[in-house]
Amino acid sequence: MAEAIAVRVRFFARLRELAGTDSGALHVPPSSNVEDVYEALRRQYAALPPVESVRAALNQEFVEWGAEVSAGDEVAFIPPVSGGR
Amino acid sequence: MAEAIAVRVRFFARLRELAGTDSGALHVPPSSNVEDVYEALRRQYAALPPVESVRAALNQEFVEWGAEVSAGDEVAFIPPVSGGR
Amino acid sequence: MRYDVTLDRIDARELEAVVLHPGAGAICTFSGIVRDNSRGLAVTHLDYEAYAEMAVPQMRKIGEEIKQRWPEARVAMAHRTGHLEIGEVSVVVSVSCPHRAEAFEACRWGIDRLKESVPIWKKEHAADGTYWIEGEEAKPV
Amino acid sequence: MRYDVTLDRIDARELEAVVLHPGAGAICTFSGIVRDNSRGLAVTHLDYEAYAEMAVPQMRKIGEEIKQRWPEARVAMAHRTGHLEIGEVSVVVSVSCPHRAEAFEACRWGIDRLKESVPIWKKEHAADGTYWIEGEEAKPV
Repeated sequence: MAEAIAVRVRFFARLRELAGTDSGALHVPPSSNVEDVYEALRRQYAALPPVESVRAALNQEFVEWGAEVSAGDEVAFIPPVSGGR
Repeated sequence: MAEAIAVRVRFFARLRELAGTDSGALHVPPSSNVEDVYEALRRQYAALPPVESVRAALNQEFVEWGAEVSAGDEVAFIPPVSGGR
Repeated sequence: MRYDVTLDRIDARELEAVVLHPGAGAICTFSGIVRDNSRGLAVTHLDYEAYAEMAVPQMRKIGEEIKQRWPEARVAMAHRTGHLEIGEVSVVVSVSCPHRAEAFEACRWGIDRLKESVPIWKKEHAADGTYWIEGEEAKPV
Repeated sequence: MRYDVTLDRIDARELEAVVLHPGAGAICTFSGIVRDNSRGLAVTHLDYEAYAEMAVPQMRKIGEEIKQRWPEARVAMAHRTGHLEIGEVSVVVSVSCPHRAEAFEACRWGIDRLKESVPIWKKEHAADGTYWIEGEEAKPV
């Protein structure tokens, strides 16, 4: 099996408070996607909500959950933005 | 015949330049309307354009040409306002 | 509420301060600016002339119409007169509302009404002469 | 063009100066203000948090989308973060265009897009507690 790759993860707003941290490093298997990263984080930070109420950004761009990560990527987990009228 | 009534007239913008003055006093027969006032002024200031391209205001309110004037009224003759996009 | 016809430079922030209040979540401010071209011609400057005794009450009437349509709106309007250079502000309409949709709609409605019903005229000094602008028409002086 | 996420007070006139140019006849400026109430409850103050490294590029992307739809538009946007009191300006979008219809439309489009796609979050300190506002939902802290 190929070596694990390291990504940087970031949490914002309510997710930051639920995780208890604003960032971290994580090692995941090659060809992992953003959802794999999030599910690994949920095992580490049990208070994180299910994927349905979260959006993901990869290197500062919104992505679908299937987007594959590479070594050195920044993966951010983002609650719905405030919107408002 | 009843006595003539005095009204104050005012011209603005292009009408002011065509009349060569910004205001004046005019005596008109009782029960005259705004159009009568304007037609009397056109005899005095020949360069004034026909009534079709002018709006009238009586005491600072837009009025129809049939509006009757009273002594002491201010009657203003107004080109289309600048509008613009 | 504030309605001004003035020879002085208009400060949009002053109008915004008039409409600001603790229930306002949105302010939409429109500024009309002297452009360097009109009808395909270069413009050098403008002169605005107002029937001020009527223009201010007409603005107030527009403000009241806005309050009828958008009861939570607060409104301020100012129009400058006299000589204006390219880039100078000729007119400002500022509207506050609790939410942004109404702030945009009420402000847009206010400037549209102002342009059609407030007795203020524009004399355009263009490359090929001087014109009074009357609605869609430009009439040479 | 200018896109800021800042802890400092936003000066809408500075953004307007950025979009002003000799071909601009109309500037529409939207300001979002901290209101004293939300969801029927009194609000005492707000905190805004941004993913700044992403928020600024997202704003720039919105500016580019505006330029595609309204090629003559010029755009500036700023969002404040940190602690905001009632009446303070949280966000400003300013757009200039030759004519007013496009200025209103482009500005409205800009703030709508900003509210849905720029990663900035609002924590509302209300009479009955503190909430993260997520879209239409308010989630207690």
